[in-house]
Amino acid sequence: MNWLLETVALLLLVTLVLGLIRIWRGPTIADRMLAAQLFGTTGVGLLLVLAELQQIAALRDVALVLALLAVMAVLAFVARVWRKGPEGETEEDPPA
Amino acid sequence: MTEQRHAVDRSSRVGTYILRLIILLVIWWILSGSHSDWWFGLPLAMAAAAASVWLTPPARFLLRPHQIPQFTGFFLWQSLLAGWDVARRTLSPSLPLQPEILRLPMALPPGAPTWWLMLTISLLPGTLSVRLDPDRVLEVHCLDARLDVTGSVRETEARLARLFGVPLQPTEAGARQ
Amino acid sequence: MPWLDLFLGFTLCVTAGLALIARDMFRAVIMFIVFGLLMAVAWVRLQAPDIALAEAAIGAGLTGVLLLDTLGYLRRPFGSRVDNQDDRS
Amino acid sequence: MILIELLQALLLLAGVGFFLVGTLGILRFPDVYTRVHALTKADNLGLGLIVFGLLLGAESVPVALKLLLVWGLALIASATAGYLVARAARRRGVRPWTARNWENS
Repeated sequence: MNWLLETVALLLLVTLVLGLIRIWRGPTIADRMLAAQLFGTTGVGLLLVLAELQQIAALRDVALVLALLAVMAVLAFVARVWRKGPEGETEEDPPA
Repeated sequence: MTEQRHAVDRSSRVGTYILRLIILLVIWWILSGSHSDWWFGLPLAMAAAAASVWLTPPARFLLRPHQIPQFTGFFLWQSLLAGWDVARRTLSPSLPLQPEILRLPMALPPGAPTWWLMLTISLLPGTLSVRLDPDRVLEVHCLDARLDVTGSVRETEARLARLFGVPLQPTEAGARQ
Repeated sequence: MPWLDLFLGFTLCVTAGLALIARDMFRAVIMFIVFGLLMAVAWVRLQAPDIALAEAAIGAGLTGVLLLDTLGYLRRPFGSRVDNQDDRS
Repeated sequence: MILIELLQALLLLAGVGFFLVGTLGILRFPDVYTRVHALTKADNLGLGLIVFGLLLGAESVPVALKLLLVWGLALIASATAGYLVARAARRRGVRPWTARNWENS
Protein backbone atom coordinates (compact mmCIF):
# COMPACT_ATOMS: atom_id res chain seq x y z
CA MET A 1 0.00 0.00 0.00
CA ASN A 2 2.82 2.39 0.84
CA TRP A 3 4.41 2.28 -2.56
CA LEU A 4 1.09 3.29 -4.03
CA LEU A 5 0.76 6.28 -1.73
CA GLU A 6 4.33 7.28 -2.53
CA THR A 7 3.67 7.06 -6.24
CA VAL A 8 0.56 9.17 -5.82
CA ALA A 9 2.49 11.79 -3.85
CA LEU A 10 5.25 11.87 -6.46
CA LEU A 11 2.75 12.29 -9.28
CA LEU A 12 1.08 15.15 -7.42
CA LEU A 13 4.46 16.85 -7.14
CA VAL A 14 4.98 16.37 -10.88
CA THR A 15 1.63 18.09 -11.42
CA LEU A 16 2.84 21.00 -9.32
CA VAL A 17 5.97 21.36 -11.42
CA LEU A 18 3.92 21.38 -14.62
CA GLY A 19 1.83 24.18 -13.13
CA LEU A 20 4.99 26.25 -12.75
CA ILE A 21 5.05 26.64 -16.53
CA ARG A 22 1.74 28.51 -16.46
CA ILE A 23 2.96 30.74 -13.66
CA TRP A 24 6.05 31.62 -15.64
CA ARG A 25 4.29 32.19 -18.95
CA GLY A 26 1.26 34.15 -17.78
CA PRO A 27 0.24 35.98 -19.94
CA THR A 28 -2.08 37.97 -17.65
CA ILE A 29 -1.49 38.05 -13.95
CA ALA A 30 -4.86 36.37 -13.44
CA ASP A 31 -3.42 33.25 -15.05
CA ARG A 32 -0.58 33.27 -12.56
CA MET A 33 -3.00 33.71 -9.69
CA LEU A 34 -5.07 30.80 -10.95
CA ALA A 35 -2.01 28.59 -11.07
CA ALA A 36 -1.29 29.52 -7.47
CA GLN A 37 -4.82 28.47 -6.54
CA LEU A 38 -4.19 25.21 -8.37
CA PHE A 39 -1.12 24.72 -6.21
CA GLY A 40 -3.25 25.19 -3.13
CA THR A 41 -5.65 22.42 -4.13
CA THR A 42 -2.86 20.10 -5.17
CA GLY A 43 -1.01 20.85 -1.96
CA VAL A 44 -4.08 19.90 0.06
CA GLY A 45 -4.28 16.57 -1.76
CA LEU A 46 -0.56 15.99 -1.28
CA LEU A 47 -0.76 16.68 2.45
CA LEU A 48 -3.71 14.32 2.87
CA VAL A 49 -1.83 11.55 1.07
CA LEU A 50 1.27 12.19 3.17
CA ALA A 51 -0.81 12.06 6.35
CA GLU A 52 -1.81 8.53 5.43
CA LEU A 53 1.68 7.58 4.25
CA GLN A 54 3.58 8.82 7.28
CA GLN A 55 0.78 8.17 9.77
CA ILE A 56 0.80 11.72 11.11
CA ALA A 57 -2.77 12.73 11.87
CA ALA A 58 -1.80 16.37 12.40
CA LEU A 59 -1.12 16.72 8.68
CA ARG A 60 -4.85 16.73 8.02
CA ASP A 61 -5.02 19.90 10.10
CA VAL A 62 -2.21 21.36 8.01
CA ALA A 63 -4.25 20.53 4.91
CA LEU A 64 -7.26 22.26 6.43
CA VAL A 65 -5.27 25.40 7.18
CA LEU A 66 -3.82 25.37 3.69
CA ALA A 67 -7.25 25.05 2.10
CA LEU A 68 -8.42 28.05 4.10
CA LEU A 69 -5.44 30.27 3.47
CA ALA A 70 -4.83 29.50 -0.19
CA VAL A 71 -8.00 31.45 -0.98
CA MET A 72 -6.78 34.41 1.01
CA ALA A 73 -4.10 35.06 -1.60
CA VAL A 74 -6.73 35.11 -4.34
CA LEU A 75 -8.90 37.41 -2.27
CA ALA A 76 -6.01 39.81 -1.71
CA PHE A 77 -5.25 39.67 -5.40
CA VAL A 78 -8.79 40.47 -6.50
CA ALA A 79 -9.36 43.12 -3.87
CA ARG A 80 -6.02 44.89 -4.04
CA VAL A 81 -4.01 44.20 -7.15
CA TRP A 82 -6.41 43.73 -10.00
CA ARG A 83 -9.35 45.92 -9.36
CA LYS A 84 -10.83 48.56 -11.55
CA GLY A 85 -13.28 51.31 -10.87
CA PRO A 86 -13.95 53.39 -7.77
CA GLU A 87 -13.79 52.01 -4.30
CA GLY A 88 -16.93 50.77 -2.66
CA GLU A 89 -17.98 48.96 -5.79
CA THR A 90 -18.80 45.72 -4.13
CA GLU A 91 -21.40 43.33 -5.35
CA GLU A 92 -22.65 40.25 -3.67
CA ASP A 93 -19.86 37.96 -2.66
CA PRO A 94 -20.51 34.29 -2.05
CA PRO A 95 -20.20 33.33 1.59
CA ALA A 96 -16.76 31.88 2.16
CA MET B 1 -40.13 38.69 -1.25
CA THR B 2 -38.96 41.89 0.38
CA GLU B 3 -35.39 42.98 -0.17
CA GLN B 4 -34.41 44.41 3.18
CA ARG B 5 -33.95 42.13 6.11
CA HIS B 6 -36.21 43.68 8.67
CA ALA B 7 -37.10 43.07 12.26
CA VAL B 8 -35.59 39.69 12.97
CA ASP B 9 -37.49 38.76 16.05
CA ARG B 10 -35.86 37.48 19.16
CA SER B 11 -36.97 33.89 18.93
CA SER B 12 -35.39 33.37 15.51
CA ARG B 13 -32.17 34.88 16.88
CA VAL B 14 -32.08 32.34 19.70
CA GLY B 15 -32.93 29.52 17.33
CA THR B 16 -30.15 30.55 14.96
CA TYR B 17 -27.74 30.71 17.88
CA ILE B 18 -28.58 27.19 18.99
CA LEU B 19 -28.38 25.82 15.46
CA ARG B 20 -24.98 27.38 14.80
CA LEU B 21 -23.75 26.28 18.23
CA ILE B 22 -24.60 22.69 17.39
CA ILE B 23 -22.85 22.93 14.02
CA LEU B 24 -19.76 24.45 15.63
CA LEU B 25 -19.69 21.76 18.32
CA VAL B 26 -19.80 19.08 15.65
CA ILE B 27 -16.93 20.80 13.83
CA TRP B 28 -14.98 20.95 17.09
CA TRP B 29 -15.58 17.26 17.59
CA ILE B 30 -14.30 16.55 14.08
CA LEU B 31 -11.25 18.78 14.47
CA SER B 32 -10.12 17.63 17.89
CA GLY B 33 -10.57 13.95 17.14
CA SER B 34 -10.83 11.23 19.74
CA HIS B 35 -9.55 13.20 22.71
CA SER B 36 -11.95 16.12 22.65
CA ASP B 37 -11.37 18.71 25.35
CA TRP B 38 -14.87 19.95 25.92
CA TRP B 39 -13.94 22.36 28.70
CA PHE B 40 -12.13 24.36 26.03
CA GLY B 41 -14.26 23.58 23.03
CA LEU B 42 -17.64 24.42 24.54
CA PRO B 43 -16.87 28.03 25.59
CA LEU B 44 -15.05 28.56 22.30
CA ALA B 45 -18.00 27.30 20.27
CA MET B 46 -20.39 29.43 22.32
CA ALA B 47 -18.28 32.54 21.74
CA ALA B 48 -17.94 31.76 18.04
CA ALA B 49 -21.68 31.19 17.66
CA ALA B 50 -22.39 34.48 19.44
CA ALA B 51 -19.94 36.28 17.18
CA SER B 52 -21.46 34.73 14.09
CA VAL B 53 -25.00 35.74 15.09
CA TRP B 54 -23.72 39.22 15.78
CA LEU B 55 -21.80 39.54 12.51
CA THR B 56 -24.10 37.61 10.19
CA PRO B 57 -27.76 38.06 10.97
CA PRO B 58 -29.95 34.97 11.05
CA ALA B 59 -30.50 33.49 7.61
CA ARG B 60 -33.87 33.93 6.03
CA PHE B 61 -33.40 30.73 4.11
CA LEU B 62 -32.94 27.37 5.72
CA LEU B 63 -32.02 24.11 4.06
CA ARG B 64 -34.72 21.51 4.22
CA PRO B 65 -33.00 18.50 5.78
CA HIS B 66 -34.90 15.81 3.89
CA GLN B 67 -33.78 17.33 0.57
CA ILE B 68 -30.07 17.33 1.43
CA PRO B 69 -29.26 13.71 0.41
CA GLN B 70 -30.98 14.14 -2.93
CA PHE B 71 -29.11 17.34 -3.68
CA THR B 72 -25.81 15.85 -2.55
CA GLY B 73 -26.29 12.92 -4.88
CA PHE B 74 -27.12 15.24 -7.78
CA PHE B 75 -24.09 17.37 -6.98
CA LEU B 76 -21.65 14.46 -6.73
CA TRP B 77 -22.85 12.88 -9.95
CA GLN B 78 -22.73 16.20 -11.81
CA SER B 79 -19.23 17.02 -10.58
CA LEU B 80 -18.10 13.61 -11.79
CA LEU B 81 -19.58 14.42 -15.19
CA ALA B 82 -17.94 17.87 -15.09
CA GLY B 83 -14.48 16.46 -14.42
CA TRP B 84 -14.95 13.89 -17.14
CA ASP B 85 -16.11 16.55 -19.57
CA VAL B 86 -13.07 18.75 -18.91
CA ALA B 87 -10.76 15.74 -19.14
CA ARG B 88 -12.23 14.72 -22.50
CA ARG B 89 -11.79 18.22 -23.92
CA THR B 90 -8.27 18.61 -22.56
CA LEU B 91 -7.02 15.30 -23.84
CA SER B 92 -8.48 15.44 -27.30
CA PRO B 93 -5.86 16.84 -29.70
CA SER B 94 -8.18 19.27 -31.47
CA LEU B 95 -9.25 20.98 -28.21
CA PRO B 96 -13.01 21.12 -28.91
CA LEU B 97 -14.05 24.38 -27.29
CA GLN B 98 -16.68 26.86 -28.28
CA PRO B 99 -16.86 29.25 -25.34
CA GLU B 100 -19.57 31.82 -25.08
CA ILE B 101 -21.01 34.08 -22.41
CA LEU B 102 -24.72 33.72 -21.79
CA ARG B 103 -26.92 36.07 -19.83
CA LEU B 104 -29.52 34.32 -17.74
CA PRO B 105 -32.09 36.07 -15.57
CA MET B 106 -32.23 34.64 -12.07
CA ALA B 107 -35.38 33.01 -10.83
CA LEU B 108 -34.15 32.37 -7.29
CA PRO B 109 -34.61 34.97 -4.56
CA PRO B 110 -31.51 37.02 -3.72
CA GLY B 111 -29.29 36.00 -0.85
CA ALA B 112 -28.16 32.52 0.04
CA PRO B 113 -30.01 30.64 -2.74
CA THR B 114 -28.42 32.80 -5.43
CA TRP B 115 -24.96 32.37 -3.93
CA TRP B 116 -25.44 28.64 -3.80
CA LEU B 117 -26.49 28.63 -7.43
CA MET B 118 -23.43 30.63 -8.48
CA LEU B 119 -21.06 28.38 -6.58
CA THR B 120 -22.78 25.20 -7.71
CA ILE B 121 -22.90 25.91 -11.41
CA SER B 122 -19.20 26.75 -11.32
CA LEU B 123 -18.65 23.13 -10.38
CA LEU B 124 -21.09 21.67 -12.90
CA PRO B 125 -20.23 20.60 -16.45
CA GLY B 126 -19.33 23.39 -18.82
CA THR B 127 -20.60 26.37 -16.82
CA LEU B 128 -18.92 29.09 -14.78
CA SER B 129 -20.62 32.05 -13.16
CA VAL B 130 -18.82 35.24 -14.09
CA ARG B 131 -20.84 38.18 -12.86
CA LEU B 132 -24.14 39.02 -11.26
CA ASP B 133 -25.70 42.22 -12.58
CA PRO B 134 -27.62 44.48 -10.21
CA ASP B 135 -30.78 43.68 -12.18
CA ARG B 136 -30.30 40.02 -11.29
CA VAL B 137 -28.98 38.76 -14.58
CA LEU B 138 -26.23 36.21 -14.19
CA GLU B 139 -23.46 36.06 -16.74
CA VAL B 140 -22.48 32.47 -17.32
CA HIS B 141 -19.37 31.46 -19.23
CA CYS B 142 -19.84 28.13 -20.90
CA LEU B 143 -17.18 25.92 -22.39
CA ASP B 144 -19.29 24.71 -25.25
CA ALA B 145 -22.24 26.73 -26.51
CA ARG B 146 -23.49 23.69 -28.40
CA LEU B 147 -24.58 22.09 -25.14
CA ASP B 148 -27.88 22.90 -23.50
CA VAL B 149 -26.42 25.21 -20.89
CA THR B 150 -29.63 27.07 -20.15
CA GLY B 151 -31.44 23.83 -19.47
CA SER B 152 -28.86 22.55 -17.01
CA VAL B 153 -28.73 25.86 -15.15
CA ARG B 154 -32.52 25.84 -14.95
CA GLU B 155 -32.48 22.32 -13.58
CA THR B 156 -29.95 23.27 -10.90
CA GLU B 157 -32.11 26.26 -10.08
CA ALA B 158 -35.18 24.08 -9.64
CA ARG B 159 -33.28 21.67 -7.42
CA LEU B 160 -31.97 24.52 -5.27
CA ALA B 161 -35.47 25.92 -4.98
CA ARG B 162 -36.58 22.55 -3.69
CA LEU B 163 -33.58 22.39 -1.33
CA PHE B 164 -34.37 25.76 0.20
CA GLY B 165 -38.12 25.44 -0.10
CA VAL B 166 -38.51 28.74 -1.91
CA PRO B 167 -40.67 29.56 -4.92
CA LEU B 168 -39.10 30.29 -8.29
CA GLN B 169 -39.97 33.69 -9.64
CA PRO B 170 -41.22 33.39 -13.19
CA THR B 171 -38.76 34.78 -15.73
CA GLU B 172 -38.80 35.06 -19.43
CA ALA B 173 -36.86 32.35 -21.19
CA GLY B 174 -33.08 32.76 -20.94
CA ALA B 175 -32.01 35.55 -23.23
CA ARG B 176 -29.03 34.65 -25.33
CA GLN B 177 -26.54 37.35 -26.09
CA MET C 1 12.23 5.37 -1.70
CA PRO C 2 14.10 8.69 -1.95
CA TRP C 3 12.56 9.74 -5.25
CA LEU C 4 9.90 11.81 -3.60
CA ASP C 5 12.38 13.68 -1.41
CA LEU C 6 14.88 14.17 -4.19
CA PHE C 7 12.25 15.59 -6.47
CA LEU C 8 10.91 17.79 -3.70
CA GLY C 9 14.36 19.21 -3.01
CA PHE C 10 14.93 19.81 -6.69
CA THR C 11 11.60 21.62 -7.02
CA LEU C 12 12.37 23.74 -3.98
CA CYS C 13 15.63 24.87 -5.55
CA VAL C 14 13.90 25.62 -8.85
CA THR C 15 11.14 27.72 -7.30
CA ALA C 16 13.60 29.59 -5.09
CA GLY C 17 15.77 30.34 -8.11
CA LEU C 18 12.81 31.44 -10.22
CA ALA C 19 11.57 33.72 -7.46
CA LEU C 20 15.02 35.32 -7.36
CA ILE C 21 15.56 35.82 -11.07
CA ALA C 22 12.02 36.93 -11.95
CA ARG C 23 12.10 40.50 -13.26
CA ASP C 24 8.37 40.93 -12.87
CA MET C 25 7.38 41.49 -9.26
CA PHE C 26 4.09 39.65 -9.48
CA ARG C 27 5.76 36.58 -10.88
CA ALA C 28 8.27 36.67 -8.04
CA VAL C 29 5.51 36.93 -5.43
CA ILE C 30 3.63 33.96 -6.85
CA MET C 31 6.83 31.96 -7.00
CA PHE C 32 7.42 32.84 -3.36
CA ILE C 33 3.95 31.58 -2.43
CA VAL C 34 4.63 28.33 -4.25
CA PHE C 35 7.99 28.09 -2.53
CA GLY C 36 6.31 28.45 0.84
CA LEU C 37 3.86 25.71 -0.02
CA LEU C 38 6.61 23.33 -1.08
CA MET C 39 8.59 24.25 2.02
CA ALA C 40 5.61 23.15 4.12
CA VAL C 41 5.66 19.80 2.33
CA ALA C 42 9.40 19.57 2.94
CA TRP C 43 8.85 20.07 6.68
CA VAL C 44 6.30 17.29 6.53
CA ARG C 45 8.85 14.97 4.96
CA LEU C 46 11.24 15.91 7.79
CA GLN C 47 8.65 14.64 10.30
CA ALA C 48 7.90 18.13 11.62
CA PRO C 49 4.16 18.67 11.20
CA ASP C 50 4.10 21.58 13.64
CA ILE C 51 6.57 23.61 11.61
CA ALA C 52 4.71 22.55 8.48
CA LEU C 53 1.54 24.04 9.95
CA ALA C 54 3.29 27.31 10.69
CA GLU C 55 4.90 27.38 7.26
CA ALA C 56 1.61 26.69 5.49
CA ALA C 57 -0.14 29.42 7.46
CA ILE C 58 2.60 32.03 7.31
CA GLY C 59 4.61 31.20 4.22
CA ALA C 60 1.90 30.19 1.79
CA GLY C 61 -0.90 32.22 3.33
CA LEU C 62 -0.19 35.41 5.21
CA THR C 63 3.07 36.44 3.56
CA GLY C 64 1.49 35.98 0.17
CA VAL C 65 -1.42 38.20 1.15
CA LEU C 66 0.86 40.88 2.56
CA LEU C 67 3.14 40.85 -0.48
CA LEU C 68 0.20 41.03 -2.88
CA ASP C 69 -1.26 43.90 -0.89
CA THR C 70 2.02 45.76 -1.07
CA LEU C 71 2.20 45.12 -4.78
CA GLY C 72 -1.27 46.60 -5.16
CA TYR C 73 -0.09 49.79 -3.46
CA LEU C 74 3.06 49.93 -5.54
CA ARG C 75 1.22 49.54 -8.82
CA ARG C 76 -1.16 52.37 -8.19
CA PRO C 77 0.11 55.70 -9.44
CA PHE C 78 0.37 58.48 -6.88
CA GLY C 79 -2.77 60.43 -6.24
CA SER C 80 -5.10 58.22 -8.22
CA ARG C 81 -7.41 55.62 -6.92
CA VAL C 82 -7.88 53.81 -10.19
CA ASP C 83 -5.36 51.30 -11.39
CA ASN C 84 -5.32 51.46 -15.15
CA GLN C 85 -1.94 50.04 -15.98
CA ASP C 86 -1.56 47.53 -18.68
CA ASP C 87 -1.55 44.22 -16.94
CA ARG C 88 0.11 42.21 -19.65
CA SER C 89 3.55 42.06 -18.20
CA MET D 1 -10.28 -6.72 2.41
CA ILE D 2 -8.26 -7.00 -0.77
CA LEU D 3 -11.26 -5.66 -2.63
CA ILE D 4 -11.29 -2.51 -0.53
CA GLU D 5 -7.59 -1.95 -1.11
CA LEU D 6 -8.08 -2.41 -4.82
CA LEU D 7 -10.90 0.12 -4.84
CA GLN D 8 -8.77 2.49 -2.80
CA ALA D 9 -5.89 2.20 -5.26
CA LEU D 10 -8.26 2.79 -8.14
CA LEU D 11 -9.74 5.91 -6.55
CA LEU D 12 -6.33 7.35 -5.66
CA LEU D 13 -4.94 6.82 -9.13
CA ALA D 14 -8.05 8.26 -10.75
CA GLY D 15 -7.73 11.29 -8.47
CA VAL D 16 -4.14 11.88 -9.52
CA GLY D 17 -5.22 11.43 -13.12
CA PHE D 18 -7.72 14.24 -12.77
CA PHE D 19 -5.11 16.46 -11.13
CA LEU D 20 -2.84 15.86 -14.11
CA VAL D 21 -5.67 16.62 -16.50
CA GLY D 22 -6.49 19.82 -14.62
CA THR D 23 -2.92 21.03 -14.88
CA LEU D 24 -2.78 20.05 -18.53
CA GLY D 25 -5.98 22.01 -19.06
CA ILE D 26 -4.45 25.05 -17.39
CA LEU D 27 -1.57 24.74 -19.84
CA ARG D 28 -3.57 24.05 -22.99
CA PHE D 29 -6.74 26.11 -22.66
CA PRO D 30 -6.69 29.43 -24.50
CA ASP D 31 -7.84 32.09 -22.02
CA VAL D 32 -8.50 32.88 -18.37
CA TYR D 33 -12.15 31.84 -18.36
CA THR D 34 -11.59 28.41 -19.87
CA ARG D 35 -8.66 27.85 -17.52
CA VAL D 36 -10.92 28.56 -14.56
CA HIS D 37 -13.16 25.79 -15.87
CA ALA D 38 -10.26 23.35 -15.96
CA LEU D 39 -9.09 24.37 -12.51
CA THR D 40 -12.34 24.22 -10.60
CA LYS D 41 -13.79 21.11 -12.16
CA ALA D 42 -10.91 18.74 -12.74
CA ASP D 43 -9.04 19.57 -9.56
CA ASN D 44 -11.99 19.36 -7.25
CA LEU D 45 -12.96 16.04 -8.70
CA GLY D 46 -9.34 14.87 -8.31
CA LEU D 47 -9.25 15.96 -4.68
CA GLY D 48 -12.65 14.35 -4.12
CA LEU D 49 -11.53 11.02 -5.50
CA ILE D 50 -8.37 11.10 -3.39
CA VAL D 51 -10.45 11.96 -0.31
CA PHE D 52 -12.83 9.08 -0.96
CA GLY D 53 -9.89 6.77 -1.56
CA LEU D 54 -8.37 7.71 1.79
CA LEU D 55 -11.80 7.55 3.40
CA LEU D 56 -11.93 3.80 2.82
CA GLY D 57 -8.85 3.37 4.99
CA ALA D 58 -9.79 5.89 7.68
CA GLU D 59 -9.33 4.57 11.20
CA SER D 60 -12.16 6.43 12.95
CA VAL D 61 -15.29 8.43 12.27
CA PRO D 62 -13.82 11.86 13.16
CA VAL D 63 -10.92 11.23 10.79
CA ALA D 64 -13.30 10.37 7.97
CA LEU D 65 -15.42 13.43 8.70
CA LYS D 66 -12.31 15.59 8.80
CA LEU D 67 -11.36 14.39 5.34
CA LEU D 68 -14.81 15.31 4.09
CA LEU D 69 -14.55 18.68 5.82
CA VAL D 70 -11.28 19.39 4.04
CA TRP D 71 -12.87 18.50 0.72
CA GLY D 72 -15.91 20.66 1.34
CA LEU D 73 -13.73 23.58 2.30
CA ALA D 74 -11.59 23.13 -0.79
CA LEU D 75 -14.71 22.99 -2.95
CA ILE D 76 -16.10 26.24 -1.58
CA ALA D 77 -12.66 27.84 -1.71
CA SER D 78 -11.92 27.05 -5.30
CA ALA D 79 -15.42 27.80 -6.56
CA THR D 80 -15.22 31.18 -4.85
CA ALA D 81 -11.71 31.83 -6.12
CA GLY D 82 -12.66 30.86 -9.67
CA TYR D 83 -15.69 33.14 -9.60
CA LEU D 84 -13.68 36.04 -8.20
CA VAL D 85 -10.94 35.71 -10.79
CA ALA D 86 -13.45 35.41 -13.63
CA ARG D 87 -15.36 38.45 -12.37
CA ALA D 88 -12.17 40.49 -12.03
CA ALA D 89 -11.14 39.51 -15.55
CA ARG D 90 -14.55 40.49 -16.89
CA ARG D 91 -14.42 43.83 -15.11
CA ARG D 92 -10.96 44.46 -16.44
CA GLY D 93 -12.34 43.86 -19.89
CA VAL D 94 -10.50 40.67 -20.76
CA ARG D 95 -12.33 39.44 -23.84
CA PRO D 96 -13.29 35.80 -23.82
CA TRP D 97 -11.60 33.64 -26.39
CA THR D 98 -13.95 32.36 -29.03
CA ALA D 99 -13.41 29.79 -31.73
CA ARG D 100 -13.69 32.55 -34.32
CA ASN D 101 -11.16 35.18 -33.29
CA TRP D 102 -7.75 33.68 -32.86
CA GLU D 103 -5.95 36.94 -32.33
CA ASN D 104 -7.16 37.21 -28.75
CA SER D 105 -5.31 34.30 -27.27
